Amino acid sequence: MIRFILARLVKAAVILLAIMIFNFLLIHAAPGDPAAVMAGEAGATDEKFIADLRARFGLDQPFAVQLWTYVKATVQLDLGYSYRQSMPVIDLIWQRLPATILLTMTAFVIALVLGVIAGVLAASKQGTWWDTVISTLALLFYATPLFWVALMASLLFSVVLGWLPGYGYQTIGANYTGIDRVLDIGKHLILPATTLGLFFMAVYMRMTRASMLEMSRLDFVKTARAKGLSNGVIQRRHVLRNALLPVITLAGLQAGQIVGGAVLTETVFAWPGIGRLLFEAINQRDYSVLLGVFFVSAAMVLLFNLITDILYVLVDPRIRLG
Amino acid sequence: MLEGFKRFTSNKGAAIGLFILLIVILTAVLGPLIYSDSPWRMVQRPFLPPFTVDGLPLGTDALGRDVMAGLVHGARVSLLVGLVSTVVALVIGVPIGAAAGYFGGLVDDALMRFTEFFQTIPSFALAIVLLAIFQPSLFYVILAIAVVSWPPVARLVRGEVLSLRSREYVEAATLSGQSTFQIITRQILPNALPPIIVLASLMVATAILLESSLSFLGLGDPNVMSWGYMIGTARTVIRTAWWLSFIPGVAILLTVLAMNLIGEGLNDALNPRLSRKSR
Amino acid sequence: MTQKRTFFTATAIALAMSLPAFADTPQSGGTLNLIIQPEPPSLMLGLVQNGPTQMVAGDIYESLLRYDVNLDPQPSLAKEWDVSEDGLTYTFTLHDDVKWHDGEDFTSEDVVFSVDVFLRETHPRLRASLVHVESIEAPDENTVVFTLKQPFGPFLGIFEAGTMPMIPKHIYEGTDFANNEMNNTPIGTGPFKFEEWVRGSYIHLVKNEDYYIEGKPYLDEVYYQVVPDGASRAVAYETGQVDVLPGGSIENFDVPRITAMDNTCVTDQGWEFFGPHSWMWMNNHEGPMTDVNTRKAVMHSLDREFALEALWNNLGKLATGPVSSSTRFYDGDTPSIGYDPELAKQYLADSDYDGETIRLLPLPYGETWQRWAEATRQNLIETGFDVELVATDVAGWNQRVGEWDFDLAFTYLYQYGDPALGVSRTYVESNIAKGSPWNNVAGYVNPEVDALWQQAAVSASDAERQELYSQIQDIIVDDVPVAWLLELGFPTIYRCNVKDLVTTGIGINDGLRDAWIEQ
Amino acid sequence: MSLLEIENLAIALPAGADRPFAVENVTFSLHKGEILCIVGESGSGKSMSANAVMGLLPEGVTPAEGRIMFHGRDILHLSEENRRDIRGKSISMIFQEPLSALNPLMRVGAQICEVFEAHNLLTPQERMRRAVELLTEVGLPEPEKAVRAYPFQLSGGQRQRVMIAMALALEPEILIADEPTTALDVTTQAQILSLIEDLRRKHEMAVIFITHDFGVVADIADRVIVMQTGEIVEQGPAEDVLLRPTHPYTRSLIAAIPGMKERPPEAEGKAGSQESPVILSVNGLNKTFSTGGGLFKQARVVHAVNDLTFDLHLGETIGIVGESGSGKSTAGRCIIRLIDPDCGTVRLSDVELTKLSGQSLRMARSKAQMIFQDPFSSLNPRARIGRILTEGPIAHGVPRVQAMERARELLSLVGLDPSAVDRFPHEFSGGQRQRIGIARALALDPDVIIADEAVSALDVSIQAQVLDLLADLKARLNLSMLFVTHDLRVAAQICDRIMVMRRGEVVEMGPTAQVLGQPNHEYTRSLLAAIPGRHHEQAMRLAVASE
Repeated sequence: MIRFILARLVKAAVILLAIMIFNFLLIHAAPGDPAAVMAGEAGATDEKFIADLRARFGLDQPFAVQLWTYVKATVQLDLGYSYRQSMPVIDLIWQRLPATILLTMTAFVIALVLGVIAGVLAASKQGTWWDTVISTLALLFYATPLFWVALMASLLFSVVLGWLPGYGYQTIGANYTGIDRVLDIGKHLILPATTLGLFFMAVYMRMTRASMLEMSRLDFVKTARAKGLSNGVIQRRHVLRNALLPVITLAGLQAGQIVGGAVLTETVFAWPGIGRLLFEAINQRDYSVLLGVFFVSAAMVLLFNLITDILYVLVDPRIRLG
Repeated sequence: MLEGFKRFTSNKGAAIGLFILLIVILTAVLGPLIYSDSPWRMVQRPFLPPFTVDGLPLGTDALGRDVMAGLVHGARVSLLVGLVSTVVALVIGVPIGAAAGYFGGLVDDALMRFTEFFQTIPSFALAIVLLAIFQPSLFYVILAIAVVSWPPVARLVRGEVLSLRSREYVEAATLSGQSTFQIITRQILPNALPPIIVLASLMVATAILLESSLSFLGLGDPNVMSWGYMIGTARTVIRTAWWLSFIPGVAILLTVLAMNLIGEGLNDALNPRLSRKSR
Repeated sequence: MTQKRTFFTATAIALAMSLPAFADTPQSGGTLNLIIQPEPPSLMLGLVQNGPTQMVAGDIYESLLRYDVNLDPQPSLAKEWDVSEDGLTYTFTLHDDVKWHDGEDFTSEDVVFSVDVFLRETHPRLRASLVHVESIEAPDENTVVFTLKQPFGPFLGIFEAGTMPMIPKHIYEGTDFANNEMNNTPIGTGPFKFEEWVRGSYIHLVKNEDYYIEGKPYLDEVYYQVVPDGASRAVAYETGQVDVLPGGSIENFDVPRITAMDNTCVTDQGWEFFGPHSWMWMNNHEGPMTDVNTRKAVMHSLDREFALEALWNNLGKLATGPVSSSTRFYDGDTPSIGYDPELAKQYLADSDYDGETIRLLPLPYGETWQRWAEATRQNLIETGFDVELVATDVAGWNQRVGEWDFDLAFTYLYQYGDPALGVSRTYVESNIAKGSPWNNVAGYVNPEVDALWQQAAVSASDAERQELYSQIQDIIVDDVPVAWLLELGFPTIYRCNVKDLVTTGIGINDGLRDAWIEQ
Repeated sequence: MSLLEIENLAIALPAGADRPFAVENVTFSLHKGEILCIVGESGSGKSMSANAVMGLLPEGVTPAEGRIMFHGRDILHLSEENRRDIRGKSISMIFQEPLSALNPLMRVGAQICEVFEAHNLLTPQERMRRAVELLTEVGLPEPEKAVRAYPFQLSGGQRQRVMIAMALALEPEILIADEPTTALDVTTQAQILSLIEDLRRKHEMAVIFITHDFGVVADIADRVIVMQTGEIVEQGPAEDVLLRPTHPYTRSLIAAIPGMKERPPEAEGKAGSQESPVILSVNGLNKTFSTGGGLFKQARVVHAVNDLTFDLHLGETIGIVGESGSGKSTAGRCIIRLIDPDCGTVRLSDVELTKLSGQSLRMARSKAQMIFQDPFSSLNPRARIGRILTEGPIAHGVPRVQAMERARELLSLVGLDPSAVDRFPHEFSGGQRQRIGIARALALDPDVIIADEAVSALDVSIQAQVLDLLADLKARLNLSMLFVTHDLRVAAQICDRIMVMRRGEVVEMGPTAQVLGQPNHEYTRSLLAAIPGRHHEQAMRLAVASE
């Protein structure tokens, strides 16, 4: 098992390295000179200023040198320095990362828990109006644009009804501490996390339902019935546990999408996470931030995948012992 | 095949989906003939609510442009982007998946690492970066969507090919002296088609969503009226003119829903795994 | 001619203001929440001078002077100043009990260091003005003397915090300015001190208890809230989480709704110094816009009244030419450049435009600009042009404009109160150079006008300068090297119980020294 | 006294099925302690009545008529609660595929304990102790360890033992065994059969044993029910049904059992074809598979084919016989390079196949063709029969028209209508498809045909027909054939020589009569001993012969 995890780690590391090189190549292929942007924002007109900036950021070095420097530094977790923001990139990301992790994790948990519960419910009441309602809702959520539902939710719950704050991470200027702060953040979290989770909830629900129904048809469920086990025990112990295996796989793969979806959610709800940082960085062509955010989000996805693999191992003895 | 079509149309959801899609297609094809004026034309006062002025059933937007005209022209863009990017994704994904599945070994390893690598990068962020690099135009929007959506195709095709490759009729074809290319294209791929068709129909839905998300963020082609663009521009006025975001959102929702329903219907019709169970 | 103006007390300043708020006695205390948009890259005003940086750093750093809404100089760190008759010697007397936020004394040495050493290296816009300076000297602790090589008309207009912030010598001398760690915890002399900056969230400033003007500032704490989304910023104001929406922080479409709220005041003052002036670059280097008739066709195609009304809420004015009406030496009596579709079509017919696609670059600064470009495209299409919008982000825009890779491109620039500072730079031939989007990008060449600019800048007489600038405006408007659009009106929206928020021609960017909250 | 009475049972199929009732008019009784075999071919509805007894009918399938009386109550009309009480406690069941019948995520012990738990019996500790006892009783080695094992860690036979232990847990009165040995190798099957036999005696259980294999019936049945398309055609004591079948269907089934008919004497005589020239010569063929190898893991190496050497003569048929995992199929595929052997040579006529590659291999391989096991996967479902039969010749340069003409001839040759060229595979039955598969193999006029379990997936009556066809073609076309099978009786019927393989090695090779009559090797003897119904074979053969 340790071997298995080690193997996965090595694989993840290789992919990470590839992603580093790929990102670097990709982003440096982009038009737009960061020095020109910075000079522009400073209102500068002269060539010397731009040349100084270029020299200061190493943009005058040969391409290969820049790449090598980047990879070497990234491996040491030095993601460079953002001259646009006068801060090391890793610090910028550290500042934003907790908000994103909070948001995505909450969304993920909401999606997974509610999705699986709804899926189980729909499967166990297959053909009833329960099933119809849940399946229809899932179909709708699955087809709804994330940003649109976020907009509509903030319009309804924040603007019209005034129940929940529609933007930000905490009440501006309130300076809560302790439990108040937790509650305050929680209140701000509800809308973005729910809207972000909605789509994935639909995915997990459909997956769980389908998987449950498929498992119900398998022979071991017949065996369980032949034993005289009650339906509840069969569903829980035999069907659900087996049905969750594909859901876990999918959940791991979807993690990457959740990070992507966070870009939209964070933009609509003004959530100060790395999704928003990414979009800002692209607009400003802040190369080092771009590279850093990409690296970190890819690393997050890999981490998610690793966790999924480990979970899978824990649940499925065939991999643990085989 | 015919049986499959019957199964498909007898599926209530699929029938609804097909109905909605037909409306959208009709709108996309015929609509611009009726609304032949540019959807960018400023025709009336800005922010007219729906149903208040004759000839402008859905009102006007922030610049006094006809929302209905925008909706009609947007249908064309959404469908175009959805279909073309899916086709491009298939063109990338099918050969890669087929080669990986058929040849196995090192080829498989290399191609799958490559695929995995594309799957690991958060796809939406990748699409954003690609557009930032290439500058948004319809061509690059389609390309960016295709580039982020081919990996599932490759994986699916690989899986199918992998299982079909060891089918006995493929072995028979090998023995009968057919070339590798012939075997892949004539024996294997036609049989992998049903799941690919299903995936493709779902991909169209996803591509429409992706396009609208990108346009919403302002990364769409600025010369083309699309639903995502309409929501993106209306977002800032959602407080005063909520219907400007609401209406195109419903259009996207319905179209994507239709595609998903069709995909599910196709899945039930083309992959009748359940019907061969009773014995 | 000797100019001598001396002011001593804050009340005197208040009296000179045209704002109605001073009837009440200022009350101390309270917290003010403002929107900052976008989040500034840094607060070190000596290194970064973009809008957001200046807005926050304007509370932390100060310069020698401030300027009222008529752009007349007011005392700041200098309590009085004197200009010699020949216009070559400028003598400033500093307040004598000013301290840096870390407790060190502020002296004339700091002024010399800031201008001659620090800013000369880091501040390109100031550097352009410093070429006229022969020497900067500090004869004693409270006196600074600037000696010019030749008279420079707009010289007294550069002593503003964004142009010439005072930098603490004891911190920066001999260091690598750009990488000094203290850049993250800026030290100035201003009314507020830097306390905390939670990136992506807010910047927190606190009252400078040792400020040199007794009783000021009035506010205890100031928060600049970072809210990246326009609609969310509006909501933040509506829900009471912020009290002030500085110009440009919400989309223009939201302005009418927000300003209609209770206890909400709005002013478009506080931008006089900057005089934000918008126009479309037309590429005079190559392509269809090299023909003056094509340019005139474009100019008369533009329905700027519609843009002003639908996009800018009637805040601001139609531009009549290169100089903003709030900038000194403005002359409105120039040839008409108004909306006239028929005339536009006529000019187009006379031009050598033959249907090629015009590439129009919107300014990637948000919704309003994007919509404006869309409306403009439609205007031009209706005249008979074929126009394509080129989508860019900020970086792409900078690059394309700097490389002259466009036919038409939106932009707006500040005028800094004087044509010599903020106008001539985009029209003189010597300022044509690839690589920067902020110089004479259009490629306008007119030696006659170049000579006039030269003459006007070094004239010591305002009357003579006015005459020269009027002449310039006349010629340039007739040449239409660019398509002038609007003098932008950026509304500052605030709760009416926030008083004395905007007291100078620089507005909130000049700091919240005088602001107070009526309890 | 009968324990279970099934009266006039009819079970309805969902609308759209090929017939309205899965079974109809089913009436039989089960006596205490007896083994009742229900025998029939696929689709005969033989499992349905048993499933109805357990209340485990597939979705949409419902009892329409009749009753099932057990202890004076009609099971069909019991509440779910009461039925659950019967399941596992009074009546228990084991299934065909023991791997899928066990929950892959639960330990074996826990799955056995569940039976007690389901009926609220014993404490958890006692349950576990009983589980160990039960595993001991069904003969699982190291039962203490086995309770902690997961199903995937056990072999097929062991899993079926676990299933049986589970079924025995509450000493049921009736055990229903639904094709419990079909998925197992012949030696394992024999063990499981004798285990069921033993347990039945020991626990005085009644057993309903569902099977398609008359050999198995002969071995264990007390009474037999024969079913055909949903109806009982014959029932009675085993001996009566087997030796004195009254219904023609029963008779045809018994006659179809391979080995029931004597080999025609002229076939025996042709075993002398050893003198004819060698057409295929295999020398030192080796193939090893390694699985699961990785950066941190030792690869597992399996010798699938170990040093295989033999000659096949013109007109000869060699049977390659072995249990699953013996390497017999791999050997066949290595010979025609569907799998690349590690080393060794294969000489076909005068061509050394092992040295070729690419185009030349493709050309040379037309001389060796294959007939496959699964009639459902051996024909491309999206190709018409015409295309299937002509693709090969066309690839070898035969003009399309000519190839199509040949295809029609071949279809007639294998006993199908030539018009079949325009139809798709799914329009044919399993046996017909297998004939098409044979026609395809013949289309390229091969020197050698390799038949890989060519009749294993077919029902016994179809199997007999296809075997007859093969024998006939062999005689008419003087085919040389390698016949890969797990079934010694099938091999006996068609092969001139037999090669017995175990774990990649040939343990014995010789003329059919010799290998089956006087086997030299211990393993061959154990295989022969395990053939079900062997002891009754002679009697049945005589009965058939006397018809």
